[in-house]
Amino acid sequence: MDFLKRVEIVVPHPKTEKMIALLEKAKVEGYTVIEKVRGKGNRGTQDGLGLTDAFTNSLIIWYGSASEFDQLQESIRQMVLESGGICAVSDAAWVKK
Amino acid sequence: MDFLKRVEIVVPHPKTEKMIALLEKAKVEGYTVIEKVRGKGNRGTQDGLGLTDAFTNSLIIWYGSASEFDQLQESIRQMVLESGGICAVSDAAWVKK
Amino acid sequence: MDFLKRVEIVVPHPKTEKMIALLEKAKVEGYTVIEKVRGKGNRGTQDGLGLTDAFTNSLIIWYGSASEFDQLQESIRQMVLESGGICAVSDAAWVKK
Amino acid sequence: MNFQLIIENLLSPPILFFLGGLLAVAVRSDLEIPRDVAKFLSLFLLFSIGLKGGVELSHGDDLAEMIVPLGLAVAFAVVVPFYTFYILKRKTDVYNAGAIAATYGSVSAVTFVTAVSFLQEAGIDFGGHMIAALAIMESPAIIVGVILTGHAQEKGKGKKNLKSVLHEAFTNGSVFVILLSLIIGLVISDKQYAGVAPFSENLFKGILSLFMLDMGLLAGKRISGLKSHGLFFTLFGIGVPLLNAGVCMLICAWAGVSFGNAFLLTILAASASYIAVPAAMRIAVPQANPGIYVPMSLGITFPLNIIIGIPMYYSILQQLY
Amino acid sequence: MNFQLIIENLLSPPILFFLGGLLAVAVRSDLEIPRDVAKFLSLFLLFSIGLKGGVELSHGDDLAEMIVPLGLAVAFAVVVPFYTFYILKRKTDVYNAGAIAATYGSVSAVTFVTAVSFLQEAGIDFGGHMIAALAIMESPAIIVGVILTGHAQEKGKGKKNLKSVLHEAFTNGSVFVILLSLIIGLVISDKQYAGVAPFSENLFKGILSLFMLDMGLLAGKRISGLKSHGLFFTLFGIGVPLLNAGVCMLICAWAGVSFGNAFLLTILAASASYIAVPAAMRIAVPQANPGIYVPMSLGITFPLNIIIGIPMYYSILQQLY
Amino acid sequence: MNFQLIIENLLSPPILFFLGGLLAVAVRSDLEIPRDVAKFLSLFLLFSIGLKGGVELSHGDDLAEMIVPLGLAVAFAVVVPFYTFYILKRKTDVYNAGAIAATYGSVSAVTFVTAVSFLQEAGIDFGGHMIAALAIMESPAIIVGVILTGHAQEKGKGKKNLKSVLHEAFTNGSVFVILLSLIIGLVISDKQYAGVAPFSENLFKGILSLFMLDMGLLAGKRISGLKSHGLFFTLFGIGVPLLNAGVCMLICAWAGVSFGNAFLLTILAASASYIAVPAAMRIAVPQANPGIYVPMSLGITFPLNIIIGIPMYYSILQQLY
Ligand SMILES: Nc1ncnc2c1ncn2[C@@H]1O[C@H](COP(=O)(O)O)[C@@H](O)[C@H]1O
Ligand SMILES: Nc1ncnc2c1ncn2[C@@H]1O[C@H](COP(=O)(O)O)[C@@H](O)[C@H]1O
Ligand SMILES: Nc1ncnc2c1ncn2[C@@H]1O[C@H](COP(=O)(O)O)[C@@H](O)[C@H]1O
Ligand code: NA
Ligand code: NA
Ligand code: NA
Repeated sequence: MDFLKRVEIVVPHPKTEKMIALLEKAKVEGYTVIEKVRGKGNRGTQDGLGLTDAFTNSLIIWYGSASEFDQLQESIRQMVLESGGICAVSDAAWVKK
Repeated sequence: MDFLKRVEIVVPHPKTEKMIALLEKAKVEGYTVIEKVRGKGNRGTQDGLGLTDAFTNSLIIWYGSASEFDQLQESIRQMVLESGGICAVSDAAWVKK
Repeated sequence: MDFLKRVEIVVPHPKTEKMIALLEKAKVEGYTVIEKVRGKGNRGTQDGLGLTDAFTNSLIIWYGSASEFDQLQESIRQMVLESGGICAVSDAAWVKK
Repeated sequence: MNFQLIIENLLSPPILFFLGGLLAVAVRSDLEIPRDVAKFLSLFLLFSIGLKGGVELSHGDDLAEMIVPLGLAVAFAVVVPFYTFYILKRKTDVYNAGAIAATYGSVSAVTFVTAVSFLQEAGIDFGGHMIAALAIMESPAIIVGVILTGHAQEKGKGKKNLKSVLHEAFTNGSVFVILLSLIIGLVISDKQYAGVAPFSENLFKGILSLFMLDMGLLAGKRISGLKSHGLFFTLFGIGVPLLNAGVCMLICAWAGVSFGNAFLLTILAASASYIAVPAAMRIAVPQANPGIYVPMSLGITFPLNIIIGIPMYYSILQQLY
Repeated sequence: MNFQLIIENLLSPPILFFLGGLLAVAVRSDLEIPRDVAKFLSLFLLFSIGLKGGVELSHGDDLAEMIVPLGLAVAFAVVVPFYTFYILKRKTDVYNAGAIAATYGSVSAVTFVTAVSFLQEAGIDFGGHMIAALAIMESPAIIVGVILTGHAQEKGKGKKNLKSVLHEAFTNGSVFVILLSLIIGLVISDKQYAGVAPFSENLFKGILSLFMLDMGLLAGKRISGLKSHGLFFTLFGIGVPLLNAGVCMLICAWAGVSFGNAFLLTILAASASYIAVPAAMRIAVPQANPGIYVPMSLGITFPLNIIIGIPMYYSILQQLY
Repeated sequence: MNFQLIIENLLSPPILFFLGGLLAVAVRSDLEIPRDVAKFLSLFLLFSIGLKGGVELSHGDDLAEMIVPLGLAVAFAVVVPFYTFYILKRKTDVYNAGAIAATYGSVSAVTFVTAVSFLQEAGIDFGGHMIAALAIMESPAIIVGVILTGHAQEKGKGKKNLKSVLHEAFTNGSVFVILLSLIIGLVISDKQYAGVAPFSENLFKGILSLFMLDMGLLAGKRISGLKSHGLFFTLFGIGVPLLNAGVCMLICAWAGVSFGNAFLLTILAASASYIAVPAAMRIAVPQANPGIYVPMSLGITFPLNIIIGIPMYYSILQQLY
């Protein structure tokens, strides 16, 4: 059986489209994006101040099957490595897809 | 013992109040709503462009006990089926309710 | 081995900085904040209406190791108790930190 | 065709900023106008045009003079979705046909205010009741569109659906603001209008220009979405507005509608909705593809009308009158 | 009562747009003004009224003339929460009593600017120091309210709580903007004021109208929340403002405060806070129910004051002066 | 130094509101201007200054007169990041050096518009092409900065990085809006400009004042971030602008640039970017610490220029001319 994974990605706002493109290329069924979240990590504080969105992050939620996740895991890792941010995964189950 | 479930629902923005009403009718103790999130699913891309919120989604988080969840599961499924969107569940534990 | 915990905190908007200060004092590696979310709980509905952010919440996501979490758990509990809101934890794994 | 007029129209700030928005998308600039700001600008335009229309009305549009244009407005709002639906059904499924028909039966307030701005530049009068025509034409097509697709929907839910569409159609925010402002403009005294006019009237052109920059950004982002859906929809987005405009001009000239009113009715007939109808269709007819009907109205018909349509309809009407 | 005046007030754009907002809620329109836009409009009103007040002050309000009104302002801000608290405590718990008392001891800037707009229409002068009165009256009630409930709170935390409330009371955004603008209006030259006036002064009525539309939407959404909490709170929301207004008018007439200033003081005494106090109370007295004190001030007292109160206080004062 | 002029500048609404914003942070007020509103105000300023510049240009700046100032603009934009980079590299790593160099090579539009406002107050003319200079100077430093740090980056990615930086540099939103408005101002007729001017020109001072309140809030929040990074960066943030200004004034006087143009060029040379460059650097040189280069430009150099710099450069130029 194929379990469901909840993948949560945080990337700098200007890298949002790139990360989405990665998911779309892999033909995932769907994803959800929360824009302009604040945060702190190794690259400092993103406080959303100022007149640019460059200092905010985007949070991307992707529910995918364990096998889809296995396939995508490495390229997500690579992109987060390049662009900054984090990615974590947890177990979940569909109530309704 | 009654385990805690983290239920995550994504519905089209214009259906937010309806979904909340469902939760309220079931007398859940609480919920959290993140409005105007973007996303992609079977019904296309909701990119939040334009002058209307119709092309955005709402993300609803509800922490409820396993038994509450069992009771509500089916009606949530039905409403998501009607309105579009997704619902997934994962295990969690209260630090502080 | 040290497992990863996904800690999700919801506090009233005016208490956001205080909660973040708690995390920073504990020298956590990072956190993410989603501001101006709506919700309902024991202290009533936070509907985000009006001209003040006082009636909105902030959602804070913190990924930390199980041991970090054990250390912080109690002080987060205390602060949520004081300020209102909730905190729940679930299991997760890093894809990329 | 009157090229002089096209050039002059092209050189007006709102149109130039619209083109600038298209250009920004073309060169992949990161220029972005926050959604809430765009909503404010749009709210301002409805508020301003509504108030102004109400004041004009209170200065006495002849009731007799109003009947024909308002009747025509209703007629177009109802007939256009019907005839287009039957054309569309030959090329696409019933859901898309209904949604596109509703889109073209309804109107675009921004196209209208651009035309008003053009008329004022030309120094030509029009009746305040034309703003009522704008408000009247926004919703009927939504209902017709949903009814037309409704035949294909399940029995039980069709009715509930229709009821909620009817409600949405008559209470949607932009119709509400424009009607409210119209009525308020009608009842307030001239002295009181003079108090709000430095805001609502004097800033009109400037705010329209800024808003058109946003429209250009939107249209530019949308237009590319149409490519994958074939030539038919593009041709429809050009041909139907021109046809509606043509028919409207002939009827107006024949029925003796005044020049200014005929011009504005024509632009209403030619325009397609890109706010209210898409919003209603996403919920009422989720099976229809917004990737088709939104780009058609926003990426094809809107630029067509404001860039070429406005001066063209104007010069054709000059021939007819 | 002077019905003529009530009708005239009702027919001013700000009031009509407020009613329009109520109507939008009543017909369940999806009309919505983005929160950030509403904050901007409100910021503008504070900025505008503050600057204007400062300029007026700089043109020489008599210091002697200022003492009585400002003293009265402080008195009302302190006394009202006390007396209302003891009324309220008979019907509700100490937390709600404290929060409601604070709400009614404080003031509503929007009610005030609506009254200013009404005065200007009537061509009546008032002192720039009335804007200072507005700023002064915003916060004391918060402190009184918290102290009154504080007796019932735990020892240790009460003090910390009070300190942070004191800080919040004197640094809250709207008080800060109004005082800042007042001081800036006071120190700049007339020529420099002339530079900003096309923004701050000429747009005032228009922006107030748009903002009142939003207030109507808010009040409409809030008013229904009160139903479940019984008649007492509704009667309180009507009776206390009228009582405060009545007492204020008598004192003003007796103390020889000028007509314009008396009118504005009355509206301040009668108004209740719906921004600063609720925000402070949610944090300082979380046990109180915002579902009661917010609808009372926004859904009952605010409409009462701007629709009926303004023309009524005005005509009563005309009798007294 | 001309203290009179400094005082007068200090007493202008935009500067006073800037100081008010600093004060709000100092007293820990919760005053906040929504980000989307601040973006709108900033968009307005670019739109307004661009249009105005275009209209001025169309009224005939002498082409010959434009060459020297525009040449100087390019020279400063390219030379400043180079020389500062070599100073900076002695005290910090290559990444921070590159990012700070880019910051100081680029310009601040708000500093510029504040200077324009000051010039207009003083009744002194300047060429519309100075707005082009502003646009021209925004981006080159970004590219130079990235190239300078690029030597230390991996081979393969350096090129890709540079390409995307180049693209970003020439299509970034604020440059785009200002150039677009400039061109539109250039091509529209005076009559059409008169249509938008009640918005773009009459509201300028008022909106600038409100925007400066936000700048004060931002600068106040940023300035504290610098403490932990030592004296060097603070001194750099004071010294380099003054040095650039001094050199620029001498060259301008020597090259016969007109007084008004020389003044604006000087302020451009002295100013540092706090929007475009930080945004570009966060992505292109993520190793650099925004906690250093943002507070330097926003917390040190920006206040320095608008409070002291503007009247100081003005009075120095008066000596030179
Ligand atoms: N441990 C963490 N938990 C939650 N969010 C994090 C964590 N670490 C980093 N983030 C988020 O990821 C963003 C980028 O991280 P970084 O690239 O490490 O600066 C931060 O601004 C946070 O929003
Ligand atoms: N696999 C998924 N993971 C995360 N979010 C999803 C997923 N599928 C759909 N969604 C969200 O649910 C919304 C509605 O989905 P749909 O009704 O399938 O178009 C989308 O716009 C996304 O925001
Ligand atoms: N069971 C729950 N599930 C999700 N969010 C909740 C839950 N209970 C409370 N919340 C959130 O926490 C906020 C504060 O809760 P409270 O302090 O209990 O009013 C609420 O406004 C909700 O946003
Ligand atoms: Na039409
Ligand atoms: Na009061
Ligand atoms: Na510079």
